[in-house]
Amino acid sequence: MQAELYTICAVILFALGLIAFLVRDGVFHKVLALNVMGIGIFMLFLSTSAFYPMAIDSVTHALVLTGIIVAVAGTALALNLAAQIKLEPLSKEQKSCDKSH
Amino acid sequence: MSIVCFLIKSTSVLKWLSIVAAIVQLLFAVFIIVFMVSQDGTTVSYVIGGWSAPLGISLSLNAFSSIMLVMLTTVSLAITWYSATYFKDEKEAKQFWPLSWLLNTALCGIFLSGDLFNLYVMLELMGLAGVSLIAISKSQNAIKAAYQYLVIGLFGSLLFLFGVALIYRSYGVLDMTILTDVVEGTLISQLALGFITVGLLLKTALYPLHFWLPDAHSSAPAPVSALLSALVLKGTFYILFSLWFSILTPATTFVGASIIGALGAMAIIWGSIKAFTTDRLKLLVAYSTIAQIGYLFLLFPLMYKYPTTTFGAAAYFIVAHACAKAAMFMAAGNIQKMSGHDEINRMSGIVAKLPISIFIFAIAGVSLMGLPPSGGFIAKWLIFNSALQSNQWWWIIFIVGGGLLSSSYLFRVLNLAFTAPKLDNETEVDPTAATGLSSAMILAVITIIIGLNAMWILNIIDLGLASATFKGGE
Amino acid sequence: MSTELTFGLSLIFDVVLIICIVILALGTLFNRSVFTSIVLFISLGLMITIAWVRLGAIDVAIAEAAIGAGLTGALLLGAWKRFEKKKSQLLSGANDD
Amino acid sequence: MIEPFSERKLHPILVLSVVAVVSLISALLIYALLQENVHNNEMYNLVMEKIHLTGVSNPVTAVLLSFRVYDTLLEFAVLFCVSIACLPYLKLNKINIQHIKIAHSQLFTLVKALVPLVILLSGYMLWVGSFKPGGAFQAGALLTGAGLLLSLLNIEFTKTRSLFWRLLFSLSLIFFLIAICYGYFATSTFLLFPSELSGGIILFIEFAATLSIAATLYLCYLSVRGRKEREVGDAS
Repeated sequence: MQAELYTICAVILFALGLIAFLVRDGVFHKVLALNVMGIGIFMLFLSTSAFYPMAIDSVTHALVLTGIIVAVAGTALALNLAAQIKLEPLSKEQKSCDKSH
Repeated sequence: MSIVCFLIKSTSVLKWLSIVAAIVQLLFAVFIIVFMVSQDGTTVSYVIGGWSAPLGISLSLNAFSSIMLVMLTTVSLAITWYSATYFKDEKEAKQFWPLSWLLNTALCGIFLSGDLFNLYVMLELMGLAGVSLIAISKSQNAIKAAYQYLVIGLFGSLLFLFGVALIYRSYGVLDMTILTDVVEGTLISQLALGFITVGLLLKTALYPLHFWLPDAHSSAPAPVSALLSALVLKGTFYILFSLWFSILTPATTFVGASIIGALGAMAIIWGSIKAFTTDRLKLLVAYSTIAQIGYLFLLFPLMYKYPTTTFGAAAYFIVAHACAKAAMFMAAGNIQKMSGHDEINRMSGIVAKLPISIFIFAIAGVSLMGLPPSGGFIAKWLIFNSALQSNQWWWIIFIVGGGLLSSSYLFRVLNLAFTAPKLDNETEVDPTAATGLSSAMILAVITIIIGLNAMWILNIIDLGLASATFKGGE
Repeated sequence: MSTELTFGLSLIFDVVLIICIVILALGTLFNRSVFTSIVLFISLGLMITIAWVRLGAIDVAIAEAAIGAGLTGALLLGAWKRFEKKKSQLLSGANDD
Repeated sequence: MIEPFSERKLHPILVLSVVAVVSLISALLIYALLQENVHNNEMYNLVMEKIHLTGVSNPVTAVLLSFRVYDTLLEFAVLFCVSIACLPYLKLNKINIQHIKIAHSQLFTLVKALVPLVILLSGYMLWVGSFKPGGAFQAGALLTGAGLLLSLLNIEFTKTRSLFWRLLFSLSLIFFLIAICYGYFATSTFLLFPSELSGGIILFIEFAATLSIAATLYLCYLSVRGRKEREVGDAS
């Protein structure tokens, strides 16, 4: 029962990340959406091994650990590149618009 | 075997070391293909660390992947040679060498890998190395393109990983050889294949998902564009192709394959038109990549119905396109470096100043158009053949139409290059910026050679086919 | 009786945890303010850590707490701060980057 | 082109259709997932059968550094790649430690107490990884945490471009290669370590991996955050 619950949660998280990735545009929300998608995938892996609570499969744990490190590496590179992009003065109105929210 | 060879190089920085290493790698790949032929093309697997398949990771090598390896090493040797003269800036060069070797490692790993999760890690490595390579020039355009490529790439590989997670959940194995035997055509496998396919199509830039490619490929330095366009896209295509037609075959459907084929056809038309209307040389080459990728996906429905010929066509097309496209990007890079711009309209009469670049561009163009003496001709002929044999004649329209369109946009450039320059927009050429084109020349010649000696590759493919049984088809 | 009770209690705990996670994810992703999103993401990471413990993956839980919530959060906050600074410079007309 | 710093105004119908399609697919997924059987956990038995050969008793570490060591090796390659990519963006600022001590004396004492503790904890994590939950990744992340604490005080390790740091980034790969070469000569199999020594070798690799992970992630943080304001008051 527990494993099924987490499976559903995993799919929901993945779907939320997917929607957010497609709909939202800013760097931070894109990166966050990717991270939430990643969490969904990891949860799917781990809930798989939770189907046998007495004999937990540690291969998935290793896979998820690898996945987490790779995800952090990707996030770091994305933020790094985004930080190098200069803001264009043209979009000033937009920026002030954003700030007022 | 070759892993030992390509691991060591990831930290090597000096360019001469790189060139020597590339030659060694090529020798290894040739050795592998000779070994492959001696084995009559059966799939060979190598168990890493002595832990056999479901627990450990194994490498697997078949006829297709050995051809890919030889192609990879040949093209990367040429690109290595070229970039040794391309990068004048010390800082850029320092970054370029380790990153390009990491990219090379990832590609070798993709062609050799026999494990799904391992493929994911390779994909990420390839993506991140590619992104960093685009960004090494540090111009705003390059960084923006790199950012976009990174986000798309991460998204694509996450979709791939989701598919892998679904497969692991149902079958409990990640090793592809074992998976081939246990996989069934259930809803889960189909959904998993769907996620994997969308993710990889995004990375291979098939028509509606191609939007990131022109920016990424045209704003990178020329050797990097050559690497990305000639090799990286082939890496993801290789994964997709082998998943569809030898591993997850029970989950595939003809409808799905036809949709992909139709998208491929759209890509041919759209990419060619875009290439015709663009005014930058490197953008033109990038759009032509989109069109050529379309051909590869056109093969999916054909492969489904009639695998024997189509398989050879796919391998042949990949090799021909990789050589031609790498040569083309190198030539375009040389033109850009020496004349300081790559605007097509200002290129009139450039043939008098840069005869070799234009000559290479022309030969590579001949191969892309599919004119007789080149590898591209044989590849298109093979596609043509399998379209006829599988009774799907309608794809032929796109093959012929695409060939015509590509000749129109390539002749546009050549036409301008050969006409006499007008006085007001004559291009100044800076001879000090010349880059070593000998390797591009060699690649261009290779495209002709493989056109004349087509049997060589086809024989290896046939060996592979004789031992492998395809589950697709009727 | 008591095993049933613990089973029921742990089930309720799981359900509550999952609802929390989903709500936090919603808040993280569909929020106008970047800062709020990042903070919510960090707390999402902590919730996920508990979930990993529930799923029997202690190793992953430790890594998630340190990397997923801590480091990613620090990276995001650092980048956000820099972005805000740039934005305010741009708005005030200073151009010294 | 994806614009990183502005939101597109999407048409609500488009947004709704995206939501509808994704929720349809996920509903299908949930249905399929709940209906279908999960695999027959064969992997667990295999791990348990072979674990005594690896020299460690924590199954996760055994999988990471013995059974699927190839993945781990490539993962370090990924980190190495990121560190190469981030290096040129690094801009460092030199801060007078004495000055900070006066300005933030409470924070300074706190950090002074915490940092050695965190470093100690990460060492413990590394060591404990071979038989209890823990290991190189967790230890590396903790060590990075120590670095972040220090950077709160503007104490940063300068001269990041020097050879020492480059060596640190590639340390995990180098140690890996040494271990591979040794293992190859000892067992004549690629990436297999002789079983009586493999516990030691795994610890050896993990030690290097911890340092590399910590260095890479710390570098990422510094380069993402960029240069700080000169005024110390801005530090918090």
